[in-house]
Amino acid sequence: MDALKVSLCGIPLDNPVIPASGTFGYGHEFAQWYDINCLGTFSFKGTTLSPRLGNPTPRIAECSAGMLNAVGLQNPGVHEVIREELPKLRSCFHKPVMANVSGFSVDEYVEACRLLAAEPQVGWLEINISCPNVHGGGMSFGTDPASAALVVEAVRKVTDKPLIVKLTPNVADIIPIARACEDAGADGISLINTLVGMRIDLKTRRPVLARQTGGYSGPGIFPVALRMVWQVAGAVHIPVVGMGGVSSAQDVIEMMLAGATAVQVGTANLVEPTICRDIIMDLPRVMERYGITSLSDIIGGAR
Amino acid sequence: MDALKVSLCGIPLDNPVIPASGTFGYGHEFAQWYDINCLGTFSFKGTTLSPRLGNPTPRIAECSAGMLNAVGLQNPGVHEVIREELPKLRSCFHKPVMANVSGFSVDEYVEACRLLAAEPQVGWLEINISCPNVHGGGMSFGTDPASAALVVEAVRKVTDKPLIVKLTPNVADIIPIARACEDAGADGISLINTLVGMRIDLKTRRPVLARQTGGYSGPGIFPVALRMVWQVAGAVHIPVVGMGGVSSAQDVIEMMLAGATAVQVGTANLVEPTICRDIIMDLPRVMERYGITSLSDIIGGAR
Amino acid sequence: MNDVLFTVLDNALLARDVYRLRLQGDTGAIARPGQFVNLKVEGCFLRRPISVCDLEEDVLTLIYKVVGKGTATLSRLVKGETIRALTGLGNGYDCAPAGERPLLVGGGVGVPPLFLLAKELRAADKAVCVCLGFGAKEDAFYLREFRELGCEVRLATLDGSLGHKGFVTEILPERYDHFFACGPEPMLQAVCAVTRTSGQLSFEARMGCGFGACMGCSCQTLTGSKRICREGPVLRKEELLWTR
Amino acid sequence: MNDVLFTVLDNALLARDVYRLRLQGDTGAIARPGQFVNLKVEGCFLRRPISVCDLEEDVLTLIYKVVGKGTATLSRLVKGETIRALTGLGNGYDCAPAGERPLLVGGGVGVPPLFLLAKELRAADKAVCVCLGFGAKEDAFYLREFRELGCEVRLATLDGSLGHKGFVTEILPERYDHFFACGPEPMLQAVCAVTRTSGQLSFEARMGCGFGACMGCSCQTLTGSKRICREGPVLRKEELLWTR
Ligand SMILES: Cc1cc2nc3c(=O)[nH]c(=O)nc-3n(C[C@H](O)[C@H](O)[C@H](O)COP(=O)(O)OP(=O)(O)OC[C@H]3O[C@@H](n4cnc5c(N)ncnc54)[C@H](O)[C@@H]3O)c2cc1C
Ligand SMILES: Cc1cc2nc3c(=O)[nH]c(=O)nc-3n(C[C@H](O)[C@H](O)[C@H](O)COP(=O)(O)OP(=O)(O)OC[C@H]3O[C@@H](n4cnc5c(N)ncnc54)[C@H](O)[C@@H]3O)c2cc1C
Ligand SMILES: Cc1cc2nc3c(=O)[nH]c(=O)nc-3n(C[C@H](O)[C@H](O)[C@H](O)COP(=O)(O)O)c2cc1C
Ligand SMILES: Cc1cc2nc3c(=O)[nH]c(=O)nc-3n(C[C@H](O)[C@H](O)[C@H](O)COP(=O)(O)O)c2cc1C
Ligand code: FES
Ligand code: FES
Repeated sequence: MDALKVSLCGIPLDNPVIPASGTFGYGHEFAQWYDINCLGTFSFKGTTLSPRLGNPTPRIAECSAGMLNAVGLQNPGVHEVIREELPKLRSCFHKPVMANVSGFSVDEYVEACRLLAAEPQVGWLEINISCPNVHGGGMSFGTDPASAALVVEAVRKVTDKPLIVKLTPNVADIIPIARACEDAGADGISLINTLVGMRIDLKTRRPVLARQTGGYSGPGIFPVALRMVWQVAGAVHIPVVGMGGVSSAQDVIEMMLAGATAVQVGTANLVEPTICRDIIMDLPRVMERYGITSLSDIIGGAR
Repeated sequence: MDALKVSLCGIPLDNPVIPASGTFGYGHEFAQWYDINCLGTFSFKGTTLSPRLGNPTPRIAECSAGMLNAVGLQNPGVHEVIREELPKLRSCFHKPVMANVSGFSVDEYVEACRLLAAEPQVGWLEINISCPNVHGGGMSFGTDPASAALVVEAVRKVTDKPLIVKLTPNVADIIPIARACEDAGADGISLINTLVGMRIDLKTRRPVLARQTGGYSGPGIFPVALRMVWQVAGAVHIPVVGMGGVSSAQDVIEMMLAGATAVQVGTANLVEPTICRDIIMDLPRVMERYGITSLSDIIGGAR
Repeated sequence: MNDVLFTVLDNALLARDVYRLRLQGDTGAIARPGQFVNLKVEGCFLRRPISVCDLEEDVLTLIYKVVGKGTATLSRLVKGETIRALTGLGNGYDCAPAGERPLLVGGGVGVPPLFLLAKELRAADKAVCVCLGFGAKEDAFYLREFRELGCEVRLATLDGSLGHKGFVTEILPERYDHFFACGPEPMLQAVCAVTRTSGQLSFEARMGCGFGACMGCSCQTLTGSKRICREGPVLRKEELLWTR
Repeated sequence: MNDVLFTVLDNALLARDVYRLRLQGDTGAIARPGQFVNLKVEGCFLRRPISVCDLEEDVLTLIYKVVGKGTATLSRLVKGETIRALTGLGNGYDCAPAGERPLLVGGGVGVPPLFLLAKELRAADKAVCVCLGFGAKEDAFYLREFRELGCEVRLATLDGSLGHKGFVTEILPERYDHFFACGPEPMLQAVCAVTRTSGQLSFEARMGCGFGACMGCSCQTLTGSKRICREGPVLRKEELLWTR
């Protein structure tokens, strides 16, 4: 299966398929569905320094080609994650994991990253500067090159592990933000996080979500995600991890042709719990159909 | 059918359903499918001062919940529109029409608007400061409050007809742009234009569109559109015309609950040429189901 | 938890807008009454959670009300068609604290999960009292089925067209050891308020996944944050914030 | 132009990946060979344009090759199922300039529209020469059908497994009055280059609507911008930029 292998920031992956943060918990939920060691890696639930209860419910709204979520970064906090979740994870996953970190100040990012980077199983840090659900949260960092750089520089000082910065698509021009992250020392860029969206319930005539707006994910955002992956891959020299609506082996290949070194699958896990395994199993057949002998060869191949 | 009536910038509409610019030609293409006098009005193909051949083909790419276009504002120019298209239109449409105008400089907008505003059948001017397909085109005006205001102020001077400004969703924060337009004298805001998207052909390993990226429209953008309509309707005091992925009577109602005074239907016309008529015919049934007696009562009702 | 392809045995109108769907397939992952399945409905992006109403070897019975697009599509399924479902989701009711005289309180389409529960309690020879509330006579279903299990069945309808006119909380028996409830949230709240014993209540939430992955269905309780799809849908009365 | 609900009569494999679909329904809007229909395929957002291959009263024949998702779905249609189509789209071929000895040149799935054209020309008693090019023997179809119309049929395959080995442009007859071509663009370009007479060529384009509304399919010609779906798909050789 060498045909599927890629390398992400110097760490080899058996395949480029990575469940996306917030849709795969801390892994063990999915170990009940299949052996998650088949994955390239996975990005665990967005973790913050302190525990967070998240937003009021309803937090979920359906869309015709995806969903909205306003989970609001509910997580047990980095200490609990290290104490409870990582040991559980070790028992079902034997590869380096991607630690997804959110924060509401530079210091919070730094402290959470420092703690997680010290964990042996953490292979990459993925810092989410893009979560649109939390007031005064990631939004401000991710929509402005200077603030983005601030976080990256600060986190860079506390770890030598690969640092992947996850960007929000809710910006007019993604390129300066990606470049600022690269210049500030990021080892990779991942994108996209969710688009801000909304639904209204015709019966109650009220927004479906308690928080009114939420993050739109799923197949409906794929064309926007692909475009941004293409733009960023063409603008930086570090690897890009592509995501947004990916739900088939074909989508994975399209993302890689656009320039992604690895591809995350988010929402699709929620609807089809075995989708990542299924995609990995399907990849060789689809590659053959399109005459692809090695995935690492096609990264950015559409340019 | 008073239940469907709304008023848009002082002009009464029999119903709020308006085919969106670029998906309805200059009307007569659709007069072959049904009597287009059932429409509230329609917004004709984006017109520029000089004729434009548009972009190279392929200009169309399919997405799972919509499409990309990179038509590039192909149109015969305002003089030809006035000489050829408007007379043809008069024979099949007997209501005020919405004249959609694009430009690449403030002067161009002004001149095209001046000429079109002088046409008796033109009820509203819809100025598109948002087309993402054209280099140095609308993009720059629509992504920055000051440039947006510049266009609006200038056009405002040459016409008293209602001036609706059509915004691009490809911005980090839509509110300051909408407010700038209102302050500059706009009578209404219409949104959203297309999101920038991309597709790659796995067979050729090349972007599907000759121009690589294009405007994403259709049901996949509905949640983003609804959110922006909600935000803008809450931020300005002028009417909002909502659009983006609308393809059913339910969608029309949801847009109106979010704050839209009227609702445009774009891409759906291309796939179902009679969709606007069908929606108008379906509205009374759907209104009854949700206990709505008059559409004008529910504008912004979700707030 | 299991991902199962079911075949439709039948799908019949039971009451106003309420259908009973019987499915054949692997029910092995379903362990308790009060658990639910998450159905992949053609044309809907998210799955649709529906409670297990009855279980007999490889036949699963669901009862659902048509309230929107997904349930409308469900109602058009015909014999022989297939549908996929994630099964064995949620904690379900715990029969251990039922006592000798358990009380079951159901409202509308909250009634279905109580059926398998009643069946199990009757199999353990408990004296089961079932109090059911519906909007009107046309909405009522499964009265006979509960009676055939040997339960005492009490009825309330809002318009009085069948049984007591009013809320189901007005017809609860004097004595019972523990209660099990499922229904709309205002009903659950009322049940909590009028009952003196311990009890278990089944909740609904808008769900992203239905199996604990997305944190979409979280609910704050006195014993911490619970996922309705995983630590729920059944919560103990004692842990509800309402009881504070 | 018309919006028609068709019923599938049959849908059979004709050659490698190539199917013939016969549909029953109102064909009244179809006026000329070379026009196309735009099919609403389940699960695809945009419609799929397919040329009219044959027409008999209310029976429409289409021939299509499975090249992607939409055509794969089409290939699974079975007798009795329904499919919606916009019919009578495009200008179609103009038979008037055909002369006594028209030449028809088709490549691959460009062959289908030539069939109805040949039929009409034969009905007008023209001496029709049909030159067809395919990849290989397994890809060829409708040879017998063209012969049965009384056409002279010449064949080329790229691998030489049937007829001449090489391009269809290498087997054109010496004499003909006017040509009609349909096939992949490189073939059309070659046909333009080797033919001396006037002719008509049918083009493909990625389409948004198929009926002139979106400007998605525009093509520049010497006589101005043309919409492939409306002023095309058939263009006259004389107006092509290639001939400049
Ligand atoms: C654990 C659990 C068990 C349930 N058991 C039953 C049952 O046995 N019988 C029954 O009739 N109904 C039951 N429901 C409610 C049922 O899930 C909804 O009625 C159904 O999802 C509505 O789908 P729709 O497409 O018809 O409605 P729509 O309103 O079109 O659905 C839109 C979205 O909202 C969600 N949604 C709408 N209403 C509800 C609701 N009440 N609860 C959760 N999500 C909702 C849908 O799942 C979908 O994601 C249960 C819900 C849960 C959470
Ligand atoms: C006027 C016209 C007549 C045609 N007649 C025939 C015919 O008689 N027989 C036949 O086999 N094919 C014909 N085609 C081509 C046919 O439309 C495509 O093969 C088909 O749309 C592919 O759809 P898909 O979903 O299988 O492929 P996909 O590649 O999955 O389609 C993706 C998108 O690209 C479009 N697309 C892909 N290939 C083409 C193409 N070659 N031309 C236009 N759009 C394309 C699709 O319509 C769709 O929007 C015709 C095309 C046109 C424009
Ligand atoms: C329920 C849910 C929770 C999410 N939580 C996080 C998170 O904690 N951190 C993060 O970086 N992204 C989070 N995301 C965003 C996803 O990781 C991903 O970027 C986005 O959903 C787009 O990919 P998709 O369309 O494949 O889901 C979340 C998405 C969903 C649907
Ligand atoms: C093919 C096509 C052409 C378009 N041309 C224009 C245009 O000329 N001017 C304009 O303001 N918007 C144009 N639009 C944008 C639409 O008017 C509309 O804002 C957008 O498509 C979102 O609505 P929808 O999802 O209903 O299509 C075009 C859209 C499409 C699909
Ligand atoms: S619905 Fe996803 S965690 Fe409960
Ligand atoms: S495809 Fe829309 S104009 Fe031709």
